[in-house]
Amino acid sequence: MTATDWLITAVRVLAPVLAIMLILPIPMWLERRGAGLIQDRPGPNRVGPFGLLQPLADAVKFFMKEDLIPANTDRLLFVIAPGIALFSALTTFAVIPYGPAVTVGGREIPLVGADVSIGILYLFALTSLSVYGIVLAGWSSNNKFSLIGGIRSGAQIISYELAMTTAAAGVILAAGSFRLTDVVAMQTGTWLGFIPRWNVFPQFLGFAVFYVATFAETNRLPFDLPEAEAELVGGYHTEYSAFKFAMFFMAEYVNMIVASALTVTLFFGGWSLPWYEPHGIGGVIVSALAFFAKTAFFVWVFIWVRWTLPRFRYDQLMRLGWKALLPVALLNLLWVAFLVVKRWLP
Amino acid sequence: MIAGGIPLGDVLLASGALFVIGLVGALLRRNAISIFLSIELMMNAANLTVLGYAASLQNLEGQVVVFFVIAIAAAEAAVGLAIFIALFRHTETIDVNRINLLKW
Amino acid sequence: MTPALWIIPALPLAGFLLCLFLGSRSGKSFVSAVGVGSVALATVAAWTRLIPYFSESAAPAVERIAPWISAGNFSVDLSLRLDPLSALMVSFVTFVGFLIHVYSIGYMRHDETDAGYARFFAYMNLFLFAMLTLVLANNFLLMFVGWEGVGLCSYLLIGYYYEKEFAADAGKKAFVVNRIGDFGFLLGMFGVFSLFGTLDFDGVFTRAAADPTRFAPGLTVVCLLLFVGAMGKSAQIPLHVWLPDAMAGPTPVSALIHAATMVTAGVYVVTRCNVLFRLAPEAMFLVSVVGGVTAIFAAIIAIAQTDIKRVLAYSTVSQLGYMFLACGVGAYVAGMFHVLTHAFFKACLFLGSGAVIHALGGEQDVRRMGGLAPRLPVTYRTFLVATLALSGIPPLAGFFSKDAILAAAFAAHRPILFAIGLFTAGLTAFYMFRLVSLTFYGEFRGTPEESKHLHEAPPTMVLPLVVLAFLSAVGGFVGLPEVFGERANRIAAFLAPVIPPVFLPGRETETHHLPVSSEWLLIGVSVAVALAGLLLAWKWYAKENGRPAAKLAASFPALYALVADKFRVDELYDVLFVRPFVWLARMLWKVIDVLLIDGVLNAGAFLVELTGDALRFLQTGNVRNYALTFLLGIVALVLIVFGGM
Amino acid sequence: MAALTATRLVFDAAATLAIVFASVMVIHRHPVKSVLALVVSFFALSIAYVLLSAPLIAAVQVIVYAGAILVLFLFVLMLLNVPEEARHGSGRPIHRILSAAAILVFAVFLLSLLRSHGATASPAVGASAGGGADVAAAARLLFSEHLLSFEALSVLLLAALVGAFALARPETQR
Repeated sequence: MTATDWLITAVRVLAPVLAIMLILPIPMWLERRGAGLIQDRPGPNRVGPFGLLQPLADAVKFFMKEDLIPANTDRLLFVIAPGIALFSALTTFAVIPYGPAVTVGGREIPLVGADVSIGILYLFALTSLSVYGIVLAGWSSNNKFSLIGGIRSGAQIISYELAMTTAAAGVILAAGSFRLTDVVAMQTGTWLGFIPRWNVFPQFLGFAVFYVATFAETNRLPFDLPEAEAELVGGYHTEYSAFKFAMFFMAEYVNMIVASALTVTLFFGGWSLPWYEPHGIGGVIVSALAFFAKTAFFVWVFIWVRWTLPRFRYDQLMRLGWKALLPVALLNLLWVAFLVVKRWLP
Repeated sequence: MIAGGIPLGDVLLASGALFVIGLVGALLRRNAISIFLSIELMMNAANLTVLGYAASLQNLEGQVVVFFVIAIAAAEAAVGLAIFIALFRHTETIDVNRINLLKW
Repeated sequence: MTPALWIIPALPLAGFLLCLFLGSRSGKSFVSAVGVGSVALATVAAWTRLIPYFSESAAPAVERIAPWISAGNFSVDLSLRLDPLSALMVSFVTFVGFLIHVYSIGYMRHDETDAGYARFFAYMNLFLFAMLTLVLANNFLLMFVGWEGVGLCSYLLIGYYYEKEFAADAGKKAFVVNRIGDFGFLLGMFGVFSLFGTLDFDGVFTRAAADPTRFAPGLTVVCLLLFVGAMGKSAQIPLHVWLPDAMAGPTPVSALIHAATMVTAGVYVVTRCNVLFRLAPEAMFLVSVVGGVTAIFAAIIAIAQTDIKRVLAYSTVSQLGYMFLACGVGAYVAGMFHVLTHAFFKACLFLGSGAVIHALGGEQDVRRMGGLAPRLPVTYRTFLVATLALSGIPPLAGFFSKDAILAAAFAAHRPILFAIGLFTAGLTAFYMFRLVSLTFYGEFRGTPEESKHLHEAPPTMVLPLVVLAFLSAVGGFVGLPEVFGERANRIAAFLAPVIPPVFLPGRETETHHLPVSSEWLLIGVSVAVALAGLLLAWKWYAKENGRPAAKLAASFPALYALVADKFRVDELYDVLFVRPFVWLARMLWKVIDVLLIDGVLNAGAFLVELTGDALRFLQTGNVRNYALTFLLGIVALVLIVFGGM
Repeated sequence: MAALTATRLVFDAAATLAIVFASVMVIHRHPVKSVLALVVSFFALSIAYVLLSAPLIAAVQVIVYAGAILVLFLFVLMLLNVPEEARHGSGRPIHRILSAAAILVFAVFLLSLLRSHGATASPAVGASAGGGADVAAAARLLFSEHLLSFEALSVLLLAALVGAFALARPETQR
């Protein structure tokens, strides 16, 4: 590998991460304005036009606050935990393709961080690691609310990971590959000339299960039991303040974006557009924008749901995961297997 | 010498070291869960050996075997931890030195 | 647009699943719609497929759904087969099944909970699924699946009123007796595979026909085993004991499973394997003898029964005997023809008896009926038509099929069988008209309250009766005897492709033809016998109120008791099989198990206990010590094995 | 001695990391810390697996071991609130001495054996196949030749599930 290759790889991997860090304030602002919209109140509107600079002000606040580590905590773990949460959230983006291959100076560069053969497995591996951030935060805080939040989160994430993985297995089965670029490739084009070949159509059940499960995986309402402020103060991040809290806060939004991007990639054709064949640099831009737009839509749904639905009770959450989502996901898997055996898919 | 220039000796040495470390833990720790962890470590050491040979001999069977070992470890962990929980409920401890009713 | 074959059984299966999982919560209307609707759709699907088939008599169609089992040189597909034989079966299974489903709405509606109603229709749909699988299967294994499926449904539906002990017992009895037959079928299937190396019908039959002598001795055994299976399912002597008891189930079940469809599966199997059977004349001979004996035996028992459904049950056994008789003398077409007509009139009779029982609020004893003709006019008329059809009165359906069988027996130079058949025909007419007389003529013998509640059945029950009665009347015209012209016997022409010519060296390959004159003569004789039986019954039971019969019974009390007790076959089996078996089991338990095995075991255990007492002080109870011992052992092993290196 | 390629360097680093954290796991007296050390060790091992051209196993290692089994351990520890191990317990001295001796003998034998075998092992033929092909090939092997074992394993897992449930259920509900 030449130095240029290294450089290109570095850019490919870092670009999406940086992009996410840069646009992170947008969903944060969107969340608060959206909450205002849904609850029929203005929302933040003092800092900048439409309160656009509010996230910036928040960031400044987080940096300026006192960084408190309570007594009798496990200091090492207490410090590491938010780092694990943010790190595992950010690195997941490395394997999600965000555009078609672009040819620059005779080199064909696929627009994906790392086009690894076990892309989806890599994603699930990192997702399963993200539970450590929260569980450790809960445990090291030496606080009963934090501990309950951490344990709840762990059980919830492991439970819903089953349903999520099984739902995604339908897509893997249809694509015949763990590679996310293959998953996107199989979803280009149309059926009968007008239905996009998106997985959501043959596998609607799989999509539904997957998307519901991502809500639980990201600890968002209606499944935000780990931090349920009405009963657990703040859940696993009760004891956190200042920058460490900001890392948890950011991790939540990154997770949301990643979950949306993954949903788009698996079920909505990723960067591809049904009637559009990307050519040249313009095509790349259009495709990347399409990916961005689709992802943004699902991020908005996350926000929309949060401010619309009430929180589940924990037993209801577990019942839904094990007794409803998992069987439905299995059903979906059977259905896809049937389609594949009948050669109606891909 | 196997893929990418990793000598098989390195792999075997690492796995041997891990196995011995696991052995030490399994024999000298008194906490049942730590003993359990050590046993998991020994299994992984064995896995490493198998994968080393699989890469060296260009044989995929090794991966299959490791896959099975991992799945069996999962089953073992589930049952083992359930036993510990049941045990803890009775004795309020998981120190194996104090769980010694099963004699004479 | 012709539907694929798998759709036909799949529809009742879907109905079954819907009824099973949603039925008990969704109420009776839903269950009726799903249960009957799925069968109606299956009927439509089947008939859109069959109508062109009947008119063109197309070639056999095999549709492969998926590979099923593939292991070594054994491979079986999930594949369905439509040829004239299965087409014939499917045609009436779906149609009669549909009518009986419709009837069930009226019959089951009032006296069942929602859950029970759903259960009933779920099982009925499952039964149709299994039955259609049985007849459409393209290999022995899939057929066996259907075979077991219908057996299961039969068991479930006989025991439908499982809270009543006799119903539960009857279900168990049916299951156990059927197991014997199923075992035979299974062994026969193994035999087929070991002889021919395949289970596909086409493969087996072409191989058998291509080289008849090669398989000869084994083939006879295989045929006998398959026939044991057929005997179990079709209630032939000595495995007939379950069918009369099966009447413990609801009447539509009796009509569908234990009269029209499932019990004819045995006949279907023998006809399906006609190539094999014709290569094994000894097996054929046994088939005809068992059929003949069953026919007359069951008919005699039927005379002395007083339960309306039991009479019909024994009549069914007797008619099944007829069908086997036909198969045994090589008249497979006549056998299948009788299967078809029997499905119509026997279903009609059972449904009619159901209407009677319904009107009387559950009373089944004919001695407490009588004089129902004016109160249940439609039921009476349809019942009468079906009775005449069963008795073999021209030009109703039963006449033609029964006549075909008798003519075949005669033509095959089997005078004894012919005589038995003829005599049974007379008996049939006698006991059937006895039943009609006791039920519908004379004075009502029930309580006044029952008399007040007498009512004609609801339209959902009456309609199937009328349709079935109509079919009983005209169904025979598909198979007119050859005296009416060369092409008159359309069913024979239609079924000809599935009964290919077979050449067995050393034997004439006889296709019997009777001269026209003797055929007319036969027709005359059989009609005369039937009429005689009919008139005698009418005279004894309708005109003279059963007095001559009672007198006759009184003069031979022992004989009458024997017949009324169904020749005490159940008691015989109890002595022959059940008690020795219980005794043997007790022996094994008390002597072999307790004394011998436990003794050895206890002695061993005592030794171990002694050793354990000595060694137990090595147990510290500390798991780490054990692990250490473990390791020490390994170190010792390593030192021994590698120490020399 | 083999040449020092970049891949070997990474492998050795990962292996060292695994060994170091395995040691931490054994030495640390707090069970929660032990589990976490083992997580790191297993993560390092999974990197080693990738380098041994077994990406599927590497992913499974992280998902199953780090993501499920060890989380379960952590859970149990948190639920039971297991304290730190006491410095000197009730173990008999003879156990310790015997253990140490046995381990020593075993370790010497094992390592020398592996070393000699590693040195004499026949060199590999050709480069390994691409990662993507490996996943599909391994899966094919798993679902054809080893299908029976695979299915048996699923039954085992089900049995373990039921067993764990039955064991861990509170007594009062029985």
